[in-house]
Amino acid sequence: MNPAMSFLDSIFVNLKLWTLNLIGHFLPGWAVILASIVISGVVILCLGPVIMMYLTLLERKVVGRMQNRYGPNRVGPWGLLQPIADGIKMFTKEDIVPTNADKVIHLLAPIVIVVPALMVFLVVPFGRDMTAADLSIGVLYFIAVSSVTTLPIFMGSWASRNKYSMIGGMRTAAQMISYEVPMTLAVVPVIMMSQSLSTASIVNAQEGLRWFVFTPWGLAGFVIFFICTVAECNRPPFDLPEAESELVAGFHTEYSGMKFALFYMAEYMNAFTLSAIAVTLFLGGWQGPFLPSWVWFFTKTFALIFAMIWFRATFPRFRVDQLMGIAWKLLLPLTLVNMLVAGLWYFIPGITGWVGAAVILAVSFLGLTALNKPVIPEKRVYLLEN
Amino acid sequence: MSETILNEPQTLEINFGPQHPSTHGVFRMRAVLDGETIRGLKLVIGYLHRNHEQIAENLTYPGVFAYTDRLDYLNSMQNNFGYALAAEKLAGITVPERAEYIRVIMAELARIVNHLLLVGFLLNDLGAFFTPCLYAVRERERILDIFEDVSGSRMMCNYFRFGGVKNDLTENQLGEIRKVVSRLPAFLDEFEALLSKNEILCMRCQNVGGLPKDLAVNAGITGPMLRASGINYDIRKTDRYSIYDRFDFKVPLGQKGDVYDRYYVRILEMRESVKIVEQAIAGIPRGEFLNAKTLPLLRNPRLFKPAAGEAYGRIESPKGELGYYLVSDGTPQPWRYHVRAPSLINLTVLEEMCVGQKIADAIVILGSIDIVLGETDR
Amino acid sequence: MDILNFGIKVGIYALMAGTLVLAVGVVTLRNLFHSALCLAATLIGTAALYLVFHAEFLAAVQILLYVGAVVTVIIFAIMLTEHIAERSVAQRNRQSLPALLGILVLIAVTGRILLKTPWAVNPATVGARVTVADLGAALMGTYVFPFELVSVILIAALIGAVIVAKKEKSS
Amino acid sequence: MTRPQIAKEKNPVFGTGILQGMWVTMKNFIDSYFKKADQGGIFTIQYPEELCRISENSRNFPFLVYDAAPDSPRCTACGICERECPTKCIHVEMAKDTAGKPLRKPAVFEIDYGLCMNCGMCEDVCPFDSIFMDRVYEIAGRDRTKDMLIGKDALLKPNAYFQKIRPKDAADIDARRKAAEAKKAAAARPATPPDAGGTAS
Repeated sequence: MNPAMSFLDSIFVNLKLWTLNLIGHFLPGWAVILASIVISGVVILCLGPVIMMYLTLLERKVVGRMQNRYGPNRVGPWGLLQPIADGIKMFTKEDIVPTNADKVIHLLAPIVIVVPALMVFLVVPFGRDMTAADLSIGVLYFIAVSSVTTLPIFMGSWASRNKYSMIGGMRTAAQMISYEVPMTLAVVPVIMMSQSLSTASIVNAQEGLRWFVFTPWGLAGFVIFFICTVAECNRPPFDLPEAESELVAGFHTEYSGMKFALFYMAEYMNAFTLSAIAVTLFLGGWQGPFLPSWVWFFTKTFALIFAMIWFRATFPRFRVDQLMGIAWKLLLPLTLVNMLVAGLWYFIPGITGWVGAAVILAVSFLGLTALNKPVIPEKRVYLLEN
Repeated sequence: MSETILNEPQTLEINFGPQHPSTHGVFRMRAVLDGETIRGLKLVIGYLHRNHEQIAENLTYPGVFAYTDRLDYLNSMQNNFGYALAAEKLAGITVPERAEYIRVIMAELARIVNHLLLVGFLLNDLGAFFTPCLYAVRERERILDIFEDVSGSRMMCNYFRFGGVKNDLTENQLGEIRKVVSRLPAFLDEFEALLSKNEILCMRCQNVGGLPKDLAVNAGITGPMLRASGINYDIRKTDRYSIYDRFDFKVPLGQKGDVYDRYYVRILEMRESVKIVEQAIAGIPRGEFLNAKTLPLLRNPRLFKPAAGEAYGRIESPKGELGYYLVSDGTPQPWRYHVRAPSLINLTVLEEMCVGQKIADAIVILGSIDIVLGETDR
Repeated sequence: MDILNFGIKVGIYALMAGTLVLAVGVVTLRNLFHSALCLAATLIGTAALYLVFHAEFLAAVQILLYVGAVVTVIIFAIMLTEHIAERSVAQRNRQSLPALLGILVLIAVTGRILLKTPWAVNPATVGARVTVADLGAALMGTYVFPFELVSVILIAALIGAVIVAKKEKSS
Repeated sequence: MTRPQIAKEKNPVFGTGILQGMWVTMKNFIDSYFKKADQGGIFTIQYPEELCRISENSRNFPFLVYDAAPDSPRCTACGICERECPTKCIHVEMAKDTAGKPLRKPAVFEIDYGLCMNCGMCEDVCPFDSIFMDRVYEIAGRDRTKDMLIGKDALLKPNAYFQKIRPKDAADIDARRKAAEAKKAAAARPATPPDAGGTAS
């Protein structure tokens, strides 16, 4: 790696070190440690909302293009100021609280929901040495924190005293609990192979182009994990908790103004962090040739986010029983098979293990879809009469 | 919906509408749920009642045309057609050859517009984020441009007149129609690639909201909904009104009568409509576009006084049998004017189709019936 | 460094106090839903305490299982039970006084035991951390029998749940 | 039985339909950058900068035509349009001179655009080729009763305007009117003295 590259590669790390050194000249040691935490924290706290703002713009633009229209292009060049205009609009909207609502919890829910969304940023390795906190239990931490997201959704749906919200809340709980199981199990082969729970060392285990996604179990695991992440952050085709056509807006039906914006912020930040985790676990994180590490990381993450937006532009929504069926009857058995396949791949090196693993996965996928009778589209015949 | 269901401890009554994103207007459903499953469902209609029939009885016969546009506002050409047929039958007016061809072209274009929108919004009800809908609107836009070019208005066409149509079609316009229609098969192929085999759509639509044959017949269901249930009944074929007997087209029939069949029958009907329009453009004769004898009557509507009597004119509108019943007492105003609205009658089986399904299905089933509240409530 | 250490200590005590207050809330709040939320917060506070004491794995598992699963199920039950969340539930009955006495005795006894016991410290383990790898090795090595036993019990529970669900459907 | 039929086969592998659908949206995404509107590109119109093509037949709200000057319109205040208007949105009052004699031109001619439903009935029934359907649509107002009630002065537009928006119809009508006038003049010349013709219009 040439010097210019390595300078670019570690530009943010060096920037932070330089700032800390500067502070070290004036302040005692404990303040430097504190400053180190504060700098990382502030960067993450700013990164989250900014990413969310521009994700909304990106989403609207991409969906617009897929639907043969422009998307927002009025505020600023290419509509770049649109998120700011939206933000101002959200701030100035009237804040409506239903009469019978549980006022305190109604207020707390949108605030609480942002917390786990922001907390996941802590373990995301944005680049070489760019993890805010390289916890030894990184992956487990991420799974644990994202499982908390259910609670604020419950709070919001219950406190609104609205039947649509209630049904939306129920759906969320069922969906999140169900999809957490295959999601966790899909990560297991990665942990088995990298022999660590720390996100940084998982990325290090995928040195060069040995990304896990290039192995049969990695590909299967990635697809399952990605489907589960889409379900976890309630994005189409799994957006049942806020299914517009049935439940108006699901659990945030009764929210307006900034509270509503906070729900959206959490949703988009979740979309970002979950994509980032998927990149870390399967797509080699910041690993990649030629470009600086953080460029690779953001490219891959935005590619996954683009895929999420693409799903949104293409698919109708599942029904609630089908959603559960897919999690329990299709994804869960596949992850179990995938764990065994990963072991096989590990103990039989070379082409034999590779092909064997791929064949087992393909056969089990075909078998499972064939066994899941209600999932398969039927053959239909249409008569053309005179 | 019996009250006993309401009193069961596990049920939850929920109100869809009148303000709800997917009730297609101001329509209300009271659904009783057990978990997510629908146990009972009751329609509450009439929020958009505009006194259509009474207004018409206070107007002259030609003056009613503008109001028929507003019945099924996505589909005004067909509404005009039905009313024109009824009034012509009542007054014994003949229609010139060329006008008949123009009428058929416009009616079939309107059918395509209607089915395109239906499929688009059905997919919105299924939860697709406007993509199929906007593709449909993209093609509909070209047809609406033709409507504007020909009649003066995109949606409220008010194009038909007793004994013909308002304006003639120029060669240019015919060429334009040919161009638009020739695009449609390719577009429908793209549309189908996006939808017809999509597993999610199939899962959501197949075996959902099935309508058995006997129930469909007994409830007076007509249109694509009836044909999706497998009954070959198309008024274009049975009545052969206007000049439909001259065109070669088929009536697609479904077998199960579920939402998927209703969706797919409509796709096939659009393909048949394209064929009809192509044949009509090829065969359109020269001649007058309006019966010259009725022109003075239209210039002075009070002279239009059909002899006392009654007439019923019906057409195969995209939604079903659209019938107009007129009673004249010899004055310039209809003594009785009644519309047999397919949207309303097809809606009556909603509860039978929904009970036992999930909430999400109820929305989709409602979407697949294809109602327009302007016509349902009148 | 003193100020930092002091700050950390204050933080830990504040965390403990907060957790305790929330725990009291669980039993005293009259609204069941609020109680359940307090329970969740208490469990998260406990997890934070584990984190402070470098038991990261335990903290993550605490949140994952208790907050993510158990409390969710509790709230699910509350929301499914008709109107129970809107009613305030009586907090006292005739047994409350004897129960209080019993608890006071229990606290006294455990406190005495805690204070009297000489807590032996093995110098080898000071500063050592139990990693996830160690835990895994222990579970799959030394304690493999109880581990498998637990999984068998869980499978039995799972099958039982399926059967219960099925029966309700057919009736 | 060999009745014509169309069969929708099952997908060979679960998921192919999903991938096919994703390909369609991706194709449209790419096309939106490289193709023109009628070949699958972006089809929306950027409204204030671009305007929709308006065809000659297009109609929305009625206006009145005058030939020479606004105070001598074609309208004779006969009230047929008022009577035949389905929504009764037209209000006409005939002008009277100081003696109270009707003048065959409107003193008040109001159309409530808020009520009008653009049917074109008034245009159909007008015997004096006076009222026609306009195509101006940027007429939003803040007050439904005041801004939407259009008076005579705003309604009156010169024949040149009509010729501009609907050249074909205007040409027909002008020819017809000219022919009728010529005929009338030819009929009138031998019978009445030349000064009698002026008061009629």
